[in-house]
Amino acid sequence: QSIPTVAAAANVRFALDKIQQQFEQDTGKQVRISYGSSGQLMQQIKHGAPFEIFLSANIDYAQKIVDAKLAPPPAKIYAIGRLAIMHNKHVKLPLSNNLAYLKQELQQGKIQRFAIANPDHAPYGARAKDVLQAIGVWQQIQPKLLYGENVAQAAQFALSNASQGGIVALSLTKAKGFSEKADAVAIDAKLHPKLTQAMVLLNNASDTAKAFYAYLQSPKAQQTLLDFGFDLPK
Amino acid sequence: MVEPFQGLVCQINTTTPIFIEAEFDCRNGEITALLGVSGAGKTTLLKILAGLIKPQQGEIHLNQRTWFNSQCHLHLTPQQRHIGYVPQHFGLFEHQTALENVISGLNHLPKAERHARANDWLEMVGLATEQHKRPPQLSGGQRQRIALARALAREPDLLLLDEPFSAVDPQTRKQLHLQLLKLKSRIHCPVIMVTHNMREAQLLADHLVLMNNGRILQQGTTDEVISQPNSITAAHLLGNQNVVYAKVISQDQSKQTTQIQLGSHQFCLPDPQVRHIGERVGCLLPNELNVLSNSAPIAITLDIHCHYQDGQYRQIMATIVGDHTPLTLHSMPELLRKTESSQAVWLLTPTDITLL
Amino acid sequence: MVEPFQGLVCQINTTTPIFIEAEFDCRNGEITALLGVSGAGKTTLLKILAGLIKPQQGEIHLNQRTWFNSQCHLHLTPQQRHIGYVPQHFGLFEHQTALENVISGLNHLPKAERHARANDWLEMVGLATEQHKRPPQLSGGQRQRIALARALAREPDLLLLDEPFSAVDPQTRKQLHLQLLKLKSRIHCPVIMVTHNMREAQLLADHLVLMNNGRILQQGTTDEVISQPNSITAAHLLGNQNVVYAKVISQDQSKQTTQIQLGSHQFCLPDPQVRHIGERVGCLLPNELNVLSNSAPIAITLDIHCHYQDGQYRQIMATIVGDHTPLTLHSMPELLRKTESSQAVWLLTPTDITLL
Amino acid sequence: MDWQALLLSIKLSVITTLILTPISILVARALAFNQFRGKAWVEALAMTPLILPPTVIGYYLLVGFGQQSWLGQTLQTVLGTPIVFHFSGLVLASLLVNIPFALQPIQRAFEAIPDDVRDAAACCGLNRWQSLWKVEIPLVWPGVLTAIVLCFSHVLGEFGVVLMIGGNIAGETKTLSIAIYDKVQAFDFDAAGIMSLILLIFAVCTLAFTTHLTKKIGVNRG
Amino acid sequence: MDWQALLLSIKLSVITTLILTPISILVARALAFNQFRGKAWVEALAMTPLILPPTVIGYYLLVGFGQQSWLGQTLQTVLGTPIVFHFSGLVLASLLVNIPFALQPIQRAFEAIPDDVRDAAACCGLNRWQSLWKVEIPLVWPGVLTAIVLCFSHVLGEFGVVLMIGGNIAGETKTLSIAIYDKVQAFDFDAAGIMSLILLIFAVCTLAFTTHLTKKIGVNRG
Ligand SMILES: Nc1ncnc2c1ncn2[C@@H]1O[C@H](COP(=O)(O)OP(=O)(O)OP(=O)(O)O)[C@@H](O)[C@H]1O
Ligand SMILES: Nc1ncnc2c1ncn2[C@@H]1O[C@H](COP(=O)(O)OP(=O)(O)OP(=O)(O)O)[C@@H](O)[C@H]1O
Ligand code: MOO
Ligand SMILES: [Mg+2]
Ligand SMILES: [Mg+2]
Repeated sequence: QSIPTVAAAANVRFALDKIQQQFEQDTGKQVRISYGSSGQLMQQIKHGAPFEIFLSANIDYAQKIVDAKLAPPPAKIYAIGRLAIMHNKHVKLPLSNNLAYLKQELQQGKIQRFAIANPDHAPYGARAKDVLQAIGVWQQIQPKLLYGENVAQAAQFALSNASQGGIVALSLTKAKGFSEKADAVAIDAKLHPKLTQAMVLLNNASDTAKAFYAYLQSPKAQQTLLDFGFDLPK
Repeated sequence: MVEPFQGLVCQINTTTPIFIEAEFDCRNGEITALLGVSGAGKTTLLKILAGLIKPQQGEIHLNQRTWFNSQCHLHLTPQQRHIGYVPQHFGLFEHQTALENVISGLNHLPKAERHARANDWLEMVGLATEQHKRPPQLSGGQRQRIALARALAREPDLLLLDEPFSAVDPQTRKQLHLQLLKLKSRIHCPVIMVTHNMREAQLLADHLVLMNNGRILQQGTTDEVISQPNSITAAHLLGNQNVVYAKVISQDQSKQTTQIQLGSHQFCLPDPQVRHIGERVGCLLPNELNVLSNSAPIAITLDIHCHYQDGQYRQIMATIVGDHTPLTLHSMPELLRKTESSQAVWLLTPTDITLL
Repeated sequence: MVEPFQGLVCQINTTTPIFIEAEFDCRNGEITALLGVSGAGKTTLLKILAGLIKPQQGEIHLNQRTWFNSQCHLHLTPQQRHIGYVPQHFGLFEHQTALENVISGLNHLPKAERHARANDWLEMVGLATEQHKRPPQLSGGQRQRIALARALAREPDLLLLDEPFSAVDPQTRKQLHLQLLKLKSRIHCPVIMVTHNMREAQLLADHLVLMNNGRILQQGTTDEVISQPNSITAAHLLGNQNVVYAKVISQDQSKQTTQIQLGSHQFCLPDPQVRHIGERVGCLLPNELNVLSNSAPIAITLDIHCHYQDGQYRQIMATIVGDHTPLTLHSMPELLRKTESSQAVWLLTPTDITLL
Repeated sequence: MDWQALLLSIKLSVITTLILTPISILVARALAFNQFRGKAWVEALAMTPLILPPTVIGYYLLVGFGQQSWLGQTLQTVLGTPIVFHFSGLVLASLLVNIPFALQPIQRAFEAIPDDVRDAAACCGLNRWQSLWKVEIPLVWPGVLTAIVLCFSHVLGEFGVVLMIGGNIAGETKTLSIAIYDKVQAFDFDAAGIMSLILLIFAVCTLAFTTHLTKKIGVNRG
Repeated sequence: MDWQALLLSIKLSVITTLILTPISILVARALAFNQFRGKAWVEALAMTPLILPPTVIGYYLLVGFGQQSWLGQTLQTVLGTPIVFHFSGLVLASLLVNIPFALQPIQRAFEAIPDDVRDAAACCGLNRWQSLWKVEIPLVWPGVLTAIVLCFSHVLGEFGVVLMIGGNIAGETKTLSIAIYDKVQAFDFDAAGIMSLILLIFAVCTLAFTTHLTKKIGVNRG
């Protein structure tokens, strides 16, 4: 019996790692997880990547898999994502949940590099772009933007003090190795459209995959998601 | 009943990979030396005989068996021809010992016999004690002898030697010459040997074939060719000869004589060929400064540039007054003492000089 | 007043890059030939003289000027020595024309004069018409001459020639020999010339230096060294000599004679040296088969393996009965006719044979 | 340290090398001993992976062997698994990318065999296969060894193509090189550091070994 | 077609080649003409980037030149900008990665100069610089040309390292190779296809040219 592979958006990385651990403890079954940007993963699935569960960072990409008849409907919403603004502890700039300082710092030329995920194929990147547009700095900040391949790489870029921070998934900032090095503040959810994160169980899913899919909807898993800063769907 | 010809008959004609046109034969047990400047096509001709290169036209037969015939599209591979070949650079298998190298050539024997046969031949070329060394550990002369042993051990129908003594010092070369001379009586196949060395050819070969630009320039028994080169190129190929250029002054068709200018000298020579006035012709001059008689009708004044003792004789480098081609001559030492000035008079009869 | 020594004085001793120990001198205008087997260290010695390699100990002086002195830590660079050097493989600059190559050596002249000087020397070596060709378009002999012209045009204080006629055909070689002989009177510097060719050394050199394993084996005037090699190695180096090994049977210290066994012959020879019984000694034999007199006390029976006409003389390859070292001998043709059987008797006097 | 990734990388290296070496020997021999029209182009093509960006190679593999392509679908039916995002895809990619590393040293070695040796082999009566086994392969062996070492270490470090057609599946397509990238993204610089160090040491040793080998061969031949 | 990325890639290639070529000439000459202890190790080290995974190189650059490192901070003070996520970082990475491509052909070319030629130059009275300019450089020129072509095209295709330390900034660190990757990730296969085709054609032509050049030199020398 081979171990099923889960394709997951990079933003759920640390939360899902923990859920995977719990799942293995509780059931004795194993899964393995590949992280990437939702767009990249969706495209890999379309090209035949042997994933059995797909956790997207939005609902569109999950729906596209369903539309392509690669997974049975419906796309199941498993969490509502939140963004955070963050920077390395050495960057001595204030953070706020409405990004009030960012605009100011930009004007003062204190921002040279600012990381977000690639908005072309990472939903967190797209939402970060929405935020920057909402506060009216998109034009100004665009030349300074570092595009992470996915939101985790964006976080890694933002973590480097070669940049003055970035907008990443709130869940990533809750990771252990992260909080020691960086400061982060959750961004007001009103600044961007809702990050409705949906998942699908692909056609070829094995029993273990189905079990993990179910486990993801268990209270224990949901608690972990909450711990990592996600909101749960109503 | 006439015995059928036993030996190699070759008559080929090709333009790829280079132009080669050759017609000659070689009896079993005889050695034919192939002479020519670098690039004359000697190696190519040998490879054609070996079957390594396929010529375009012609025939090759050995002991009445056809090896190649362009009209019947017959072309035996080297493997089918059963030859012994010592390539120009030996072609030893460097990862094998001397013994293994020789054994490699003995595919045609039953496995059990190969070892003994190889051993015999290594002994024959004086390398029994070196049989477990690999080529890189052996000297040039020793390598050469392994290649020779490998070719001979096959007891081939045709032996091809490409400058087989080129890479060895004079002492070893002498030794190898002696060995080949001794083997000559034991080898019952034709031997074709490429060489650049006139002395070697004289020593070993029964026949000479002179090649130039892929063509056979002259062929015949060794003595014949050496004493009568038929062209300037042939004379040059034969190396030690003194060839100088002269200018035709006039010709007397009835007497069959030609008046030539050689340096600042003019004289008349017997000459059956028709020449143009003013034409440059090659003169083959002798190698000896022979001034015993006073009766010789031609007197050539030489500038002597240097002379040194070589065994019993005195070796001289000289030029004809009015010409700058260097001549090498030898003479008895007492003769030169008389002419220790930097000039000497060389007395010749018209028959001493050959016009080419 | 004594003239100070004008020329090269070299006394060096080194173990890197290889072992070299040499002490010799060469007067201005004289040619010293360096002979030795491949790997003897000839090129290395030349490079030391050129300043390309720094030896560990010793001194080099030219015309009383010090070029190298290990004690004063003095070592002039090649640039400072002002030499002419023709490397073993010419060392031409392939991207430059013949003329530019020669001009490259004329850094010491004002720019305006270089072109004319280079032209002169190209003419001198007979390459005026080829001056705009690059080395790859020229024949071996022509390249050789460019290298020679480049070295000579510098009007150097020391001329170093490393096998300068190695890569050319015999005809061109003769021509170059003649040219160097002619130039000899115009060159006012010492010339050190490496060669493998005995004839070349005899022809051109005033002195010979024989090298082996980095050491000088023997030196002296050309005739001296050739007529009296002081060891077997030296005799071998001198090439054409007939050296065979004999065994010491007994020695008479009072008469200074040694009884030796040569092949299956035994005889007594004058010999001042002390020998051990049973010791192998080299015997230097003459090159002539000279059987005119019957009075000679030593008669050696020869196996004659082959003989051929070489000019006026007959060239013979033979071995002494009971020995297998090949000897090359020449004789008058009429002598050999008498002994056309495969054996001949060689009559010698004890002074004809030198023990080494 | 991600042992699974290391094992996978080694497995990929071994398989690639095992497949590529014998093929390269035959192809290199053909290229070394035959002259034909357009040979320079064939050789250039064989060298292309050396300077072609991995993303371009990845792109073409994705398009050529992805499920949307005819070839990919055929192969999937035949093999039962898709090629891309699968171990077999990595093998295919590694084979492709390493052609120059395998072919070059072996071809140079074949070219270094003197004509005389091959002629002598033929004239000794050895047929083509005997000549190949008994004479040529022993002589080109150092070149083959260099090819093996280069291929092996290069596969171990392959990144761009694997990233594009691998899918980062642990135990299947997550090679050591990808694992390092992944660890960096997970802010686990220590783990990435250890893996990098291992690969660095391996690379330097490999090269010191091959350089040494090449020198030794040079000396032997010289 | 992403013209900005193409231009950036070309700019990176040109700058890398311009810096690397003269340095390589001097270093290659030193390596070719001098024997010293540990030379095999130096040569192996110089070859390392050829087989070292780009992620490892990327990792070390990230750690070594990131602002947390002493070196990175010093460089930032000197240059005024950080090295990572900056064009200068790509230049640095390209220089590092391309050392073997620049060094190898030039070193081989220097090694091919016969001793006799250099000796003759010294004995003709040419000093070290005259010898370098008038004799050696003209002779190694084909090697230098090969190095330039290889470097240039290899920089054009560099991917892994740029992905890790570039940050994908349009016009600054988003090279053609990254752009292709990006386009593939964003399902824009057509754009990726065009860019890939351009690089493919460029690579094949480059190699045909250098192969041809190498052959010609081989023939001239042979
Ligand atoms: N396969 C080939 N294709 C084209 N040209 C060739 C080939 N083989 C040899 N040649 C050329 O043909 C000419 C004759 O070559 P060959 O080797 O027969 O000369 P050779 O007489 O043996 O000379 P040498 O005395 O130098 O060995 C040379 O100019 C050589 O370059
Ligand atoms: N730089 C060096 N380091 C170590 N060994 C060297 C060096 N140069 C030459 N040798 C070795 O020293 C020996 C003598 O070399 P050299 O070139 O002086 O010989 P040679 O007498 O000129 O021989 P040839 O007649 O073949 O030219 C050879 O064995 C050679 O391999
Ligand atoms: O799909 Mo992501 O989590 O925005 O990279
Ligand atoms: Mg030949
Ligand atoms: Mg030498």
